[in-house]
Amino acid sequence: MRNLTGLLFAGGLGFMLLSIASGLDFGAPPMLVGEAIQSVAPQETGATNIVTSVVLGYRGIDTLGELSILFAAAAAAGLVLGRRHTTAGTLTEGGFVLRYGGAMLFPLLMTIGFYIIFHGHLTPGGGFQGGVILAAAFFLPLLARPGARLHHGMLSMIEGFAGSSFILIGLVALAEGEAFLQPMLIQDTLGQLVSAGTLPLLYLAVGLKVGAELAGLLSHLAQTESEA
Amino acid sequence: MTEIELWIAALLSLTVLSAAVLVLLVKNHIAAVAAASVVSLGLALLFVLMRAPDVAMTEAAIGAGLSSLILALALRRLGLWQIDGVKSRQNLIKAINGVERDA
Amino acid sequence: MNSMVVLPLVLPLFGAFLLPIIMRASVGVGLWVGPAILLYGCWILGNQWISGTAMPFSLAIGGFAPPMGINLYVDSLALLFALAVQLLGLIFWPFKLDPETARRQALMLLLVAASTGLALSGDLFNLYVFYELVAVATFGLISASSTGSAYAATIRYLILSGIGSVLTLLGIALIYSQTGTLNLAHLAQLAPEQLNNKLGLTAFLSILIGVGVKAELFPVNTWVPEVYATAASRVSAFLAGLVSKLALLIILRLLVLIFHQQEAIQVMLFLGILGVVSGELAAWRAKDMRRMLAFSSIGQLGMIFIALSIPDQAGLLAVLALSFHHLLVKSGLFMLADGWGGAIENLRGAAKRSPLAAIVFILFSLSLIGMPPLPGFWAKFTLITELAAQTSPLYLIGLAVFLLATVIEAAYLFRLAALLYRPVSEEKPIDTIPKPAGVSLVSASLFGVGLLAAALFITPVGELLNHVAGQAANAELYIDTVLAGTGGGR
Amino acid sequence: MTPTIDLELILYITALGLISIGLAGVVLSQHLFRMVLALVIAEAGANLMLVLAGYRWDAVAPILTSLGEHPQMVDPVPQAMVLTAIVIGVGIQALAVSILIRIRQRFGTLDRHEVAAHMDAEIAQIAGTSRDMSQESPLGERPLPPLPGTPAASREGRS
Amino acid sequence: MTLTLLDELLLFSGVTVLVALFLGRRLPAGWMVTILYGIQLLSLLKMAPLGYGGDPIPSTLILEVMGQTLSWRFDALSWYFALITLGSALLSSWYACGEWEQRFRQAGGNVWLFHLAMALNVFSMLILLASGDLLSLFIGWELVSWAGFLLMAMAGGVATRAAMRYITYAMVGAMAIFGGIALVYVSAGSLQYDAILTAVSQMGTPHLWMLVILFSAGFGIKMGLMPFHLWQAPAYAETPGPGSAFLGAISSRMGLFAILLVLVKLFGIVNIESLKIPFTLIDARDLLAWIAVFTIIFPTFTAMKQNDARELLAWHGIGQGGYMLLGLVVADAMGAAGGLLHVFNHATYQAALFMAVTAVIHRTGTSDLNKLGGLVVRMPLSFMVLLVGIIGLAGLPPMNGFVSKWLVYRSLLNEGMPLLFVAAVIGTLGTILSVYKLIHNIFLGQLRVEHEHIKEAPWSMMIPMLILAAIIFITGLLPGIPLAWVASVQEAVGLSVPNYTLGGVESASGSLDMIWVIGVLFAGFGIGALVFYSAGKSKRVHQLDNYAGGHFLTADIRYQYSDNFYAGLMHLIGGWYRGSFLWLEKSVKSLVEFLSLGMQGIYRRANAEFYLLSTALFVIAWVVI
Repeated sequence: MRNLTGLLFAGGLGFMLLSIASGLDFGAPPMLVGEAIQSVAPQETGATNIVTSVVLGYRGIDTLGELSILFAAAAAAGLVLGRRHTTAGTLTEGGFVLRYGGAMLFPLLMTIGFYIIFHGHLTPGGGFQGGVILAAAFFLPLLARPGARLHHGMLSMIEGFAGSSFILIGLVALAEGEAFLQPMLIQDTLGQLVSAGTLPLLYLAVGLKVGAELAGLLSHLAQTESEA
Repeated sequence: MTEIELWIAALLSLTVLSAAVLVLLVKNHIAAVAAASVVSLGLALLFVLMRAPDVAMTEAAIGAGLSSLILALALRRLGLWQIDGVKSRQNLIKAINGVERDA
Repeated sequence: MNSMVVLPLVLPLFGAFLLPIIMRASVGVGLWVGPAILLYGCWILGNQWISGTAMPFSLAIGGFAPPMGINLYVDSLALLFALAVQLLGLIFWPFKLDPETARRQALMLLLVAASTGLALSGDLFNLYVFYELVAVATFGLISASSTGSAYAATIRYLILSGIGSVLTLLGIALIYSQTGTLNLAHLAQLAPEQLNNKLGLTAFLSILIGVGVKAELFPVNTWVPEVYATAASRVSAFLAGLVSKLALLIILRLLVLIFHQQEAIQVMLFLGILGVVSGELAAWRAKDMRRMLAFSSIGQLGMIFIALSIPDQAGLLAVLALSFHHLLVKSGLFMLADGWGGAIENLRGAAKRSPLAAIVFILFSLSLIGMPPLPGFWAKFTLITELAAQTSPLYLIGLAVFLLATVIEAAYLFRLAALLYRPVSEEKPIDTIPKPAGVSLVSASLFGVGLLAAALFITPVGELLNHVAGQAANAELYIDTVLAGTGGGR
Repeated sequence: MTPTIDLELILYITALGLISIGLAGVVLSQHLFRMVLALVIAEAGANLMLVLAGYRWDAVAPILTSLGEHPQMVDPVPQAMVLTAIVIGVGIQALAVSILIRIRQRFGTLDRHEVAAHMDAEIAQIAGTSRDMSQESPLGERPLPPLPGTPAASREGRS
Repeated sequence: MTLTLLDELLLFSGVTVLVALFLGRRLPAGWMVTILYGIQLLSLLKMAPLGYGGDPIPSTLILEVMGQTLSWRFDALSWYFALITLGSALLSSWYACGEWEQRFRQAGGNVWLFHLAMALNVFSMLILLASGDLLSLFIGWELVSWAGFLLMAMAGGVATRAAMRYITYAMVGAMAIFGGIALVYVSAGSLQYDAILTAVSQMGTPHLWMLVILFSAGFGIKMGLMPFHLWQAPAYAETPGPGSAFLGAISSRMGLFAILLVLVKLFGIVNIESLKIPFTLIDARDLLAWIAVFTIIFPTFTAMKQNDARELLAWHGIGQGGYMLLGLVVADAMGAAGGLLHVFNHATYQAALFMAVTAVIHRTGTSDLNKLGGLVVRMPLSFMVLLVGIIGLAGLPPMNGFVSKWLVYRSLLNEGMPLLFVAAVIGTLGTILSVYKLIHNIFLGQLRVEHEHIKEAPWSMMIPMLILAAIIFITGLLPGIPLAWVASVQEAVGLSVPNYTLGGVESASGSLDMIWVIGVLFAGFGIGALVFYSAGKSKRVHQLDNYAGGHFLTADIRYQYSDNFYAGLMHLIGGWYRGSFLWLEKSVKSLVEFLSLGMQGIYRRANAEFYLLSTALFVIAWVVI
């Protein structure tokens, strides 16, 4: 009975939405803004990856808001789960492969992460994706050695300074008389690593922050003593 | 999208949708989390087809990877980490007590 | 100086990011960071308010002209709300010292920043982002009271809010695929041709339900009583007083600028009526003061939704009057609930313990039910004259429901007020009667003074609100300001 | 291209189907963890919907590969928004599970009815009000009291 | 800017409130406040030309708020009601400020709050009476409601509960008026009386119907009209003594004032008469008249059942309101005059009766009619006042109640409404029966042992009572004095004016000259006295100096049974009517309770999301498909 209700509900909702959405023109979006951005983005931001120029330039404040959400979620999770850094009893010590593999993977992951972050304005990828990899790099030792503590002070330093430097870069533009978060220092060398002015810096901040945030979250989830 | 891509997309859609239904229907929570990560993975592939490599990367890294990791860690903490469903002996106790309705 | 307006939005974020580090270095310094930032925000916005609200202006973030980039739209309505956010953030500042102070204060700063963003932003998706930030920050603040029921209430809120954000995203996706833009002004230009159809309506309704979660719209407000009953009073006050109004502001902007369909308005009226009925009736039986206030807040928000469904400047004036009145009163009442939150029966004779609190409570109650010289009366008066002026019979039902709800409201509020003055039984020592904490009482009295001041200067206040409403109701002005001209915002 | 016209709808079906399944799951689940999972699915569906909004036929990814020429690109704006939405989603999800952990610790259950009953009871207890009997779940759904001899066993069964 | 007389009056009234607020805890506060009422009364008397057809006096205070103009003014109507208000306030306050106040304080009462509440009541009533437009009327109305609430609730306990009931009813009324005002505002575009007058003439029937229903329900609740009468008696009865005298005298007449102003003056009886109820022969005016008559009958017979003196009086207060409304809606010259005159008369005797009963309570400590008796020998003056009062209440000559009731009856007969006449007479019958119960159970019969040594009420309480008794008699003798004011009121609200003389009314269908009536009456009395004193020898003996059944009487046995008075009659006619209205009230309340429970259930059910989301789905579906 329950499943039937669910089926009816889901089916009804889906069908209704579908009947509306089928009126849309699939594959030929109006793209008013998208078209406009595509034509000027490389010149205005110096990034070949237009998604990056949207994320950090045209919609920079969205990204700032998103970083704040992540920060808020991490802080709230910290608040909920408390600060007790007891070693995890639920996770068992990793085996040989995990331990040594983890140790070996750590520099590799760090390199990949930073590479993805720094090439975010040129190729797919960027701060979020790189940040996740950084988080994985930070978290891996924890998985391998439950006894090892993640350095929380370090982590919160990184997240604090990364987040605030994102804002600071924006504020510098404001102080220069430009608008908040206006891209600066754009070189006329499209396609090069240094072409996009402040964008890679912003992405670095994003990546570090995301990495630190997620690593903190994961360690919170993994570390706190289970009371159940 | 070429026609072949469309067919691939259709196949992926089917996978994603059935995985989504599975998430809700399977009894075992680990299986549910796994199914959820299949949904994410399928979506990531769909995003590639839809010419959204950035999104695909993010979905794969965050949706399929990180999110599943979080859920899995949470499962441990929640005491729902039971690979073979509910153990028969505990099942009996639950039936007697009528208390535990989690699994 | 216009470009400075971005600071009240950004500096709290900045402060929030750095606060844990500063706190780690020096608690003494850290405690002053938040209030200093909020004070600075008040100063900037206050200056902006004084230096001229005659013309709204638009501020492009990143220097990208509006349809492409994101802009802040600063008119007197937005400024007023932004100012209220900073002020209330200051009043409800979580100063309590414990190991979690840094996190709590950081969350509060984030909440303030996000609320400011909701007030100012002129882009649909950006609004969504800030909306989510508000949500996450409030989840943290609610669960900070760390009782089991607070967690359970939070998860209920979180899940409803998640449903809401999915629906909002769906609506945004629908709008974007139809029009290809998300800038409100640009949408307003395109709306008459492209969104005046079923698709637009569906998009609006999804967003309405999504945003309605925080605005305590009827079907999606089941989180309200539990959350307000378990969260700290300051958090409840901020949520009920301000955040709900900001969610309302989004709906207001959408209605004024984009969606003019009759059906959209009718649905809102319908849901508003249901909200009034359910909220006020449920409050009648509430057994503790917090839940009573929570239900009553649902009812009040329902009244505002009814007002919102009157699509002209006068309706907008009623919305603003009711909103700001409710902001003052409900914040103050929740501050009183700080000590009086328990069972209503325990409040017997509480007036003897704390006469000032009882008087403030009665003042708020009188204003809430619309006792004439108080501002609540004028707010209600603007609403009912507008309702009576509408032709559709649904509005008359709304009017009747509104009036009956007021009666019920008076009944339960004054049942409580009478209980406060009931003589205490002999054997019960007077110290055991609950009493609002000193700081809460001071803030509640502050709101009371504000209310009285508004009552005294009702004419200038009314004119001000009318001016604000006029500016907010002017869709052309919005479009012109954002799209033509003053884009750079220097 | 007749088959493609039907097929293009599949993507919409996927997106809206995910949303519907997710919402139905949230609404119908008895278990809080399952509700969170359902929410994740619904959000994924909404993301797909957003990406679909910017897709165009025969276009390339929005990355310039060579200077000068402008090939047709898909819309970059929804992609940027989806990036944001995904990260927001994971943040909320992490917060949700950490709250679930606490609920499980406090109430020993994640069944939504039982949690609601526990919550009601605790609020009433803190407020000092008596609890309405009519608010409790109907008799059939209420858990039976544990047998006298087996508290330890039931504790064991939980973890 | 010079202050007009009205400004002066309101200023004095405001000063009274301030004095009561800030100096009310000092000792002679009661006297100060009383003197201030006196000053207010003098200031009102300076406006006396209003009572004889003078031009309205505006206040210089005009407020522009939110696009509305608020103004205040006094005309004959306001003046007449203000006179009654201030008069009863002065006498009640005077009554209160001597020994009564001390006793009240000793019993744990809050004298400061009492004086403050009285002053607030008077002030808000004056504001209401002075209203110059509908909005200021509503503001005054709300002020009066809440000030009344304060006075009623201050005794605590049962009083608070009664006051809560009152305020709930009052809120219903206020909201009905509020809604009516909104509708008027929409059709007239303004709330000024002139604009409304023009708008009313163009209103459609449904619109007018709605307004009449809303306004008469709203004002009627304050008056205690039939279905809404349950709140009044307990609320007034539980108010501290002089307060109930004041409230009983004037408070619910504010409803009549508003009806006069809005229904009679603005809408016009003619317009109301034009509202036919379909499929019946009656119209809205008849409806109101019948409501008035039922308001006379049922509460009066309820009063008969009461065993508490104050409850009994309070129930009568409701019934008497019915006479006033009846006279007004008959609306010919004599009927309206009777209705209006009855306001004055009722205020005088109701205040006197409440004061006399309070004096008895002051001395004996109880108002239970089953525990009193024979007090005439101990408190003869109070007895006299009560006697005068009940004669007035019953509408018998030579007191003033007779005049107003005679006018109402006469107009009913003149207008050809015999059924209403009969019904009104039944009401009077009930009145006579029940006031006899009052005086019998308190003053006549056997004196109780515990009351053997009580004294007459103190002079501070006696003087106001005697003044009132004198007024009752004098205006009974010379009804032309108040009739002059009444006539100018009638003129002010646009009704025709009867041809009045100092001693009564002259009309073609039958004149009344009270001087002549009373002359005959007293001549009769004189003859009787002559016979009594000349014919028989009489000796004054103690009550118990007697015997019954061969036994001498002793004080510890009750020989006179006043318990459960009229039990047989009540058995005959039954008390169903009261019960049925209580049932109505209870069912409304439990309906609200039930709905409330349901709504809470919606919010607290664990899977409420399901129902609610389905609702949302249906809403979307409804709109889209």
